[in-house]
Amino acid sequence: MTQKASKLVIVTEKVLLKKIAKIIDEAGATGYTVVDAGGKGSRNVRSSGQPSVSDNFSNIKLEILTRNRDIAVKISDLVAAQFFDDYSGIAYICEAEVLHAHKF
Amino acid sequence: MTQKASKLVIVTEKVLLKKIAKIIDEAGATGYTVVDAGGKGSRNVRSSGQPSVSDNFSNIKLEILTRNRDIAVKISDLVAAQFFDDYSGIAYICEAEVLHAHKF
Amino acid sequence: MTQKASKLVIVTEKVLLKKIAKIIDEAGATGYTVVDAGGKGSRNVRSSGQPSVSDNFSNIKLEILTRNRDIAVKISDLVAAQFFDDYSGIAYICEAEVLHAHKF
Amino acid sequence: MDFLSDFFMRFGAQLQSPTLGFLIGGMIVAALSSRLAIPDAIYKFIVFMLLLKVGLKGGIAIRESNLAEMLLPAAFAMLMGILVVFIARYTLAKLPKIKVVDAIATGGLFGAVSGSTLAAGITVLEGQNIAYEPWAGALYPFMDIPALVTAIVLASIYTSKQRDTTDEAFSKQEYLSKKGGTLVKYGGQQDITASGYPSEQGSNTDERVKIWPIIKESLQGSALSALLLGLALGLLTRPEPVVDTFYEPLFKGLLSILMLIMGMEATARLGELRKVAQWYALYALVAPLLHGFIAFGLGMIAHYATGFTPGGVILLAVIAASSSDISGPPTLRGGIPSANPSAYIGASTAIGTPVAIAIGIPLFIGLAQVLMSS
Amino acid sequence: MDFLSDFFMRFGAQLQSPTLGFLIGGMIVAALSSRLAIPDAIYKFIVFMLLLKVGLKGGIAIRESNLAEMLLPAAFAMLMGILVVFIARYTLAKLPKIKVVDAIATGGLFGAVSGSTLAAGITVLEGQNIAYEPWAGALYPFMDIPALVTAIVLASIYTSKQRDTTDEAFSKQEYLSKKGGTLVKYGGQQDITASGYPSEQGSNTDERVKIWPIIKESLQGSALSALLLGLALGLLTRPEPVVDTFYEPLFKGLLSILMLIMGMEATARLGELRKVAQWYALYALVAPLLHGFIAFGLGMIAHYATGFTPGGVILLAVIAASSSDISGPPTLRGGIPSANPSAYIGASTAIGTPVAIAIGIPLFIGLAQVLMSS
Amino acid sequence: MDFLSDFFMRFGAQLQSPTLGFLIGGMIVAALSSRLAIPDAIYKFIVFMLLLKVGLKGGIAIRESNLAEMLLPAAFAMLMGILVVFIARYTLAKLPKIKVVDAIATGGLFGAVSGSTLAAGITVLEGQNIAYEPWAGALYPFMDIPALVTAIVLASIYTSKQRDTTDEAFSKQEYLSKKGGTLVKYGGQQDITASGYPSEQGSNTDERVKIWPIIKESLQGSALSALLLGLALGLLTRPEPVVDTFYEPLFKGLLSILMLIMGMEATARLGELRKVAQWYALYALVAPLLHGFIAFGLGMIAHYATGFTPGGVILLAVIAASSSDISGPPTLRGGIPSANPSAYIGASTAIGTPVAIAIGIPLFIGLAQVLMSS
Ligand SMILES: Nc1ncnc2c1ncn2[C@@H]1O[C@H](COP(=O)(O)O)[C@@H](O)[C@H]1O
Ligand SMILES: Nc1ncnc2c1ncn2[C@@H]1O[C@H](COP(=O)(O)O)[C@@H](O)[C@H]1O
Ligand SMILES: Nc1ncnc2c1ncn2[C@@H]1O[C@H](COP(=O)(O)O)[C@@H](O)[C@H]1O
Ligand code: NA
Ligand code: NA
Ligand code: NA
Repeated sequence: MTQKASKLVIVTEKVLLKKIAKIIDEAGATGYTVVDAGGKGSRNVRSSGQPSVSDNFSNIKLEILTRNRDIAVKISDLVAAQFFDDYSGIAYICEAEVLHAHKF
Repeated sequence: MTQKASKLVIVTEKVLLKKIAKIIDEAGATGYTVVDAGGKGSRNVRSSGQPSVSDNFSNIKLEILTRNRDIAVKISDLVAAQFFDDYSGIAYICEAEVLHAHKF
Repeated sequence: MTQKASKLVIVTEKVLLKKIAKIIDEAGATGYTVVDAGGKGSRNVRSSGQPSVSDNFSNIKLEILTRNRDIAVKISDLVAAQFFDDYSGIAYICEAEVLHAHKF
Repeated sequence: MDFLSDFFMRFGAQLQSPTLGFLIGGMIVAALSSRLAIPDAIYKFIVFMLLLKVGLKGGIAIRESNLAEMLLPAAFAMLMGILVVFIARYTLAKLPKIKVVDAIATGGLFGAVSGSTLAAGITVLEGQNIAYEPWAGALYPFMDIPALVTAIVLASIYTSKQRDTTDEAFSKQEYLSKKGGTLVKYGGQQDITASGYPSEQGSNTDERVKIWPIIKESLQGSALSALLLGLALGLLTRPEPVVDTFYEPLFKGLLSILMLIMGMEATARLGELRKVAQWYALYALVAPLLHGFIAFGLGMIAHYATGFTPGGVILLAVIAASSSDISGPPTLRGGIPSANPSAYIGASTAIGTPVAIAIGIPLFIGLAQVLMSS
Repeated sequence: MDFLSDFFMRFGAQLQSPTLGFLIGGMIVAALSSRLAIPDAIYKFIVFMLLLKVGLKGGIAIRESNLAEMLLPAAFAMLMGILVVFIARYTLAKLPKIKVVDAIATGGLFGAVSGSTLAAGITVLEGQNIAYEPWAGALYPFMDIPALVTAIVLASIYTSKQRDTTDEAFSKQEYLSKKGGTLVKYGGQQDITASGYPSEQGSNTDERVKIWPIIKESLQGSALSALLLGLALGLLTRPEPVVDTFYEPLFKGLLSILMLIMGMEATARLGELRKVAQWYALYALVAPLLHGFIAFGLGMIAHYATGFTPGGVILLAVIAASSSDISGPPTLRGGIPSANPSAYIGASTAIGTPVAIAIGIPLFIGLAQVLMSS
Repeated sequence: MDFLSDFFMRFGAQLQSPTLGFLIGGMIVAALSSRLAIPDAIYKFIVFMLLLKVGLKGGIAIRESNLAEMLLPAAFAMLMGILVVFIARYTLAKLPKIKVVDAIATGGLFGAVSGSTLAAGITVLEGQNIAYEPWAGALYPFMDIPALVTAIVLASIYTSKQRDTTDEAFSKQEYLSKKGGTLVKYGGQQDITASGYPSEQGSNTDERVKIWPIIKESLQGSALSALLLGLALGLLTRPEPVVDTFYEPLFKGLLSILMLIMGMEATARLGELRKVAQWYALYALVAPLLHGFIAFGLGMIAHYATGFTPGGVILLAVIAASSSDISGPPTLRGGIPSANPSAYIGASTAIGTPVAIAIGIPLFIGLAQVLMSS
């Protein structure tokens, strides 16, 4: 009894966590998972003024499972439109099947 | 020379790590990878009594690659049956192809 | 307007981060994301001499999105050939669709 | 009248102590949603340092003291630990909209001991030059473990009874629903479930609650481990040089930071507490003082019976008033998984601990000075 | 001649202070690409400890001091904070290849205050037994907040003007490109974009810059929160025992470690600075001293007008010379998102802070001794 | 007889030191599978503090001492570092079931120096008021680097010889297996491999071992960096105020926590050690004492030749007895990748370090008191 789902992954700057979480909530996703991440991209500035000597990981990686691909794309579009002009970030989508969830 | 595999992902409370690791082992999976995670779901309680002021990340995300989809589903079912009544958690499956591994 | 991509995932020992980052760059990938990880595999030695009492997470998980599956496989092959005789590690590939990126 | 005015004067003086100041400061800082954060590593280290020091001092003291003196206070501590859980079981659990397991778990947490509250009590006593038995800190496990064990045992008994009742009802329902194909299916969309096989797990297992694993689990927790390690080191080695030059001088300062963290934590958990029945807030307000008073009474018995010092009586009351914030929650999460952590952690951290520190400590000191200063 | 030789002798003596030694040591260690790293948790904790202590001392001092004395220095601090941003706006921003928003953000960061530089200034003063108003540390927010607010407001005004101009140009272009189907499409390969809908976001919003949220954002930052918390605790409670036995004795030592981190950080950020126009390096070299001199002059006015001590004058100059390294960057990243953080963080951390500490502090002390030692 | 009884009495007295107590306490705590954990950030910070302080004291001392005095001890330290590796090469490596590279790497780790053991030695000496050259800590790199370099060079020579031999054998096998399509294919299921192209990497490269990169790698490690930074700061600046009020008073206390961690770590690594040949356990038990005795003998030569103090002789023996636990392992992991880290880390951390601290330090002190107390 599984449920096809789209998994949206957003890697971006840590300072944006709260704002993106709000977008995710408002788009109607049932939840998200976030991990601290480091990385390298086109801008290898990691911003935020954290001392890189002592902490290199100031990206975050957000994963959002949605029943509906459109919601995932919508979240991605909103985040990109609002932040990716000024902040580092990448967004991609994978396919997944949810096996067990409290609410999905 | 690649090998199709199922990747089971379980996001749940950190306190369960040891117990789930045991289930994974017993189910015959060859290994797992675990990262510290935060997140929001249906219960946005993160339990475990850790001071949230100082540490918001008390979820873990486990990834288990299995050659055989059935093993992945079995692990997921066991974990969900044993813990998801009382603990936060979500389990989903993705497809992957293993390129290199010591034992798989 | 999305772009099919291959996502290569490498889980291996933290000491190798710099060397693998170099391989990724040279192979022509546009970036990578890295998170601290723990895990269990065929060798459950986690190397690096870090006190496991105080820190169990001395693996890293690298994710590299490439437009072209061949680049991903090439990176994987180079990393495996150079390090997997002596170091713990696993490499696998998933499919993804990039929605937004600064350079991809 | 004289008694009361004397008491209130002393009580008022306590309110200016830095310990309390940092606690309240932390609450306010968090309430103003400041981004100030003490790293988790520092928090854990401070707790370790404080409990290790309490243990070391206790161990050194026990070397030179008559252990028989400890007997009565230790027995009273155990009694308190157990009593507190039963109080919750027969008051909080009876209130409307309160789940019994949640109430039992809350009782367990309030019966258990908070290292930070204990350290605060010691610091305030020392600031006021009130003598206490240096081994008083060693009463911690005597109250902590019985409380957690009692809570987990009570909850297990309760849930297994419940399950027997449900199982009967359920077997019928199952029969009916089996025709429908899937056991759990709500609405058209909801075709996946969290646990998949509800209640199947516990079906045919005979689960007698094992007490020793719970005790072991408690002893292995980081807080009790640090305290007991300190006790052992104090008892068996000669750590005086390092205690006098390192653990002792840093104690007060580290405590001030811990108070700050506890204050911030209290505000942060308030939100969680709001999601559960308001009775928890009331319980968390009243219980610390009630428990403290009972323990104070028991301590006075020991005072007259075996010469337990007023300082010792105060500390016994303080640990009874305290509710566990570090070691207790994970033990309960594992031991009573069906209890809602928002209920007990919220009640303890957001209200119980601030009340025990800000009201309890000055109250018991004032009381002791009035009643035993003769 | 006598003046100069006297000055250089005193300046030279400063160079041997451990504060400076640790800073330079850190720069060298990082330059040799050592793997030495101070954990992030320790770094954050040290900053917290230092600012809390500056606040506590300030708060205790304010209790006993005539607040009217603070008025003039506080007004000068505010003036400096605003002035520094305008200086950047009309010098740095006019240089070739410099983006205006980047220049404004850099000005904001240099107008804001660095806790580590302030702590270094205090330590050096105390090492030399130079008296200063203990509330001088409390000038921090009076300079810090106006600088950040001014920068964010200036940048907003600038960008919204720019946008109006672009919008007109753009609407034509849009008309043309619409025929092509996709708005943004460069080359055959490049069919995905970062933001997707460029400039759509700000199109029909009337964005008047709100000042209060910026001030709140500043006050809620970890650095200012720690300082203000300390101030409040010093003012309202009696934290002397814990300050004297814990915060005070650890100050100098923790600062030495922070200096090491700042040094390592400076080297690490040098690479980032290299990626932006070299004018930033020049600005970062000159600005701290220029700002310090202006503030020194203002301080001397206060010295003659209201008896502001030479030590106080030095500290005013030091905080003016300092550029924010902890609290400022995230505030600016949020407030002026279009500014390139490499420009301002690189300029401040890699050059500004080392210059302020290594040259600024000894310079202003020497100057004060020569000008006000009478 | 008198000699022996005297020695055993002194040896026994050492066993009560807090240093040892915390070490053994840590071992027991972990053995009881307590969840007590010192955060990694604290562990790293403590190691940094201890080594920086050893360096600072050394640097300050070198300022005032006759460097010529250091020559002989430094030469002996280098000699020991190299010797230890060769001892392992011609004893451990010859034992049955022992891989040669594993044995060489183990020798390298035991030749290298442990900062925690050195700090423990210093603390015990100071606790007993035994004088030592303050620059003795600066002997660390003179033993550490040669040991690691020797091990890596020996291992490289060995593996390249091996490869030549294998290559010949292999080229034939390859010829045969090529017909089968895949080079590596075991059984039906096993169609993917870890490395894919075994041995292809090193095929036609002429790899002469470069020594300078190994030395650089060592010097850049966090432990040596901290020590050398301290040395430089002690030598070139005037850090006495901050050393006397901060680094010195915290030393003993921080060490006690580090001992606890090392003890916990020892227990944790025991499991790893069990997976490798038991000869490693025997080696780890005997080698520290053997190395210590040889170094003690060399130290006595320096004692009679140039007046090296008994305390200095003890420290030389202690660092020889010590085996690296922080900086060595990653250097060896990179330098001898084919060696099994379970073998060398297990041997060093689980047995070598406890033996060096718990038996070595008291042993060498007792010995020095008996032999040089005249
Ligand atoms: N090709 C890629 N594969 C994986 N992660 C990437 C890739 N490109 C960028 N990222 C991640 O996205 C972040 C921001 O990218 P950018 O905006 O290009 O600087 C980087 O720091 C990486 O963590
Ligand atoms: N839709 C979702 N997408 C990604 N992660 C989720 C989602 N729902 C829940 N999670 C994760 O699973 C954890 C537990 O979920 P829950 O049991 O619903 O509270 C959350 O804390 C999240 O980390
Ligand atoms: N089947 C698996 N599923 C997920 N992660 C794995 C698996 N096998 C190995 N790993 C990860 O790869 C690392 C190295 O594996 P190994 O080289 O087999 O020791 C482990 O520490 C795990 O983090
Ligand atoms: Na209690
Ligand atoms: Na400034
Ligand atoms: Na050695």
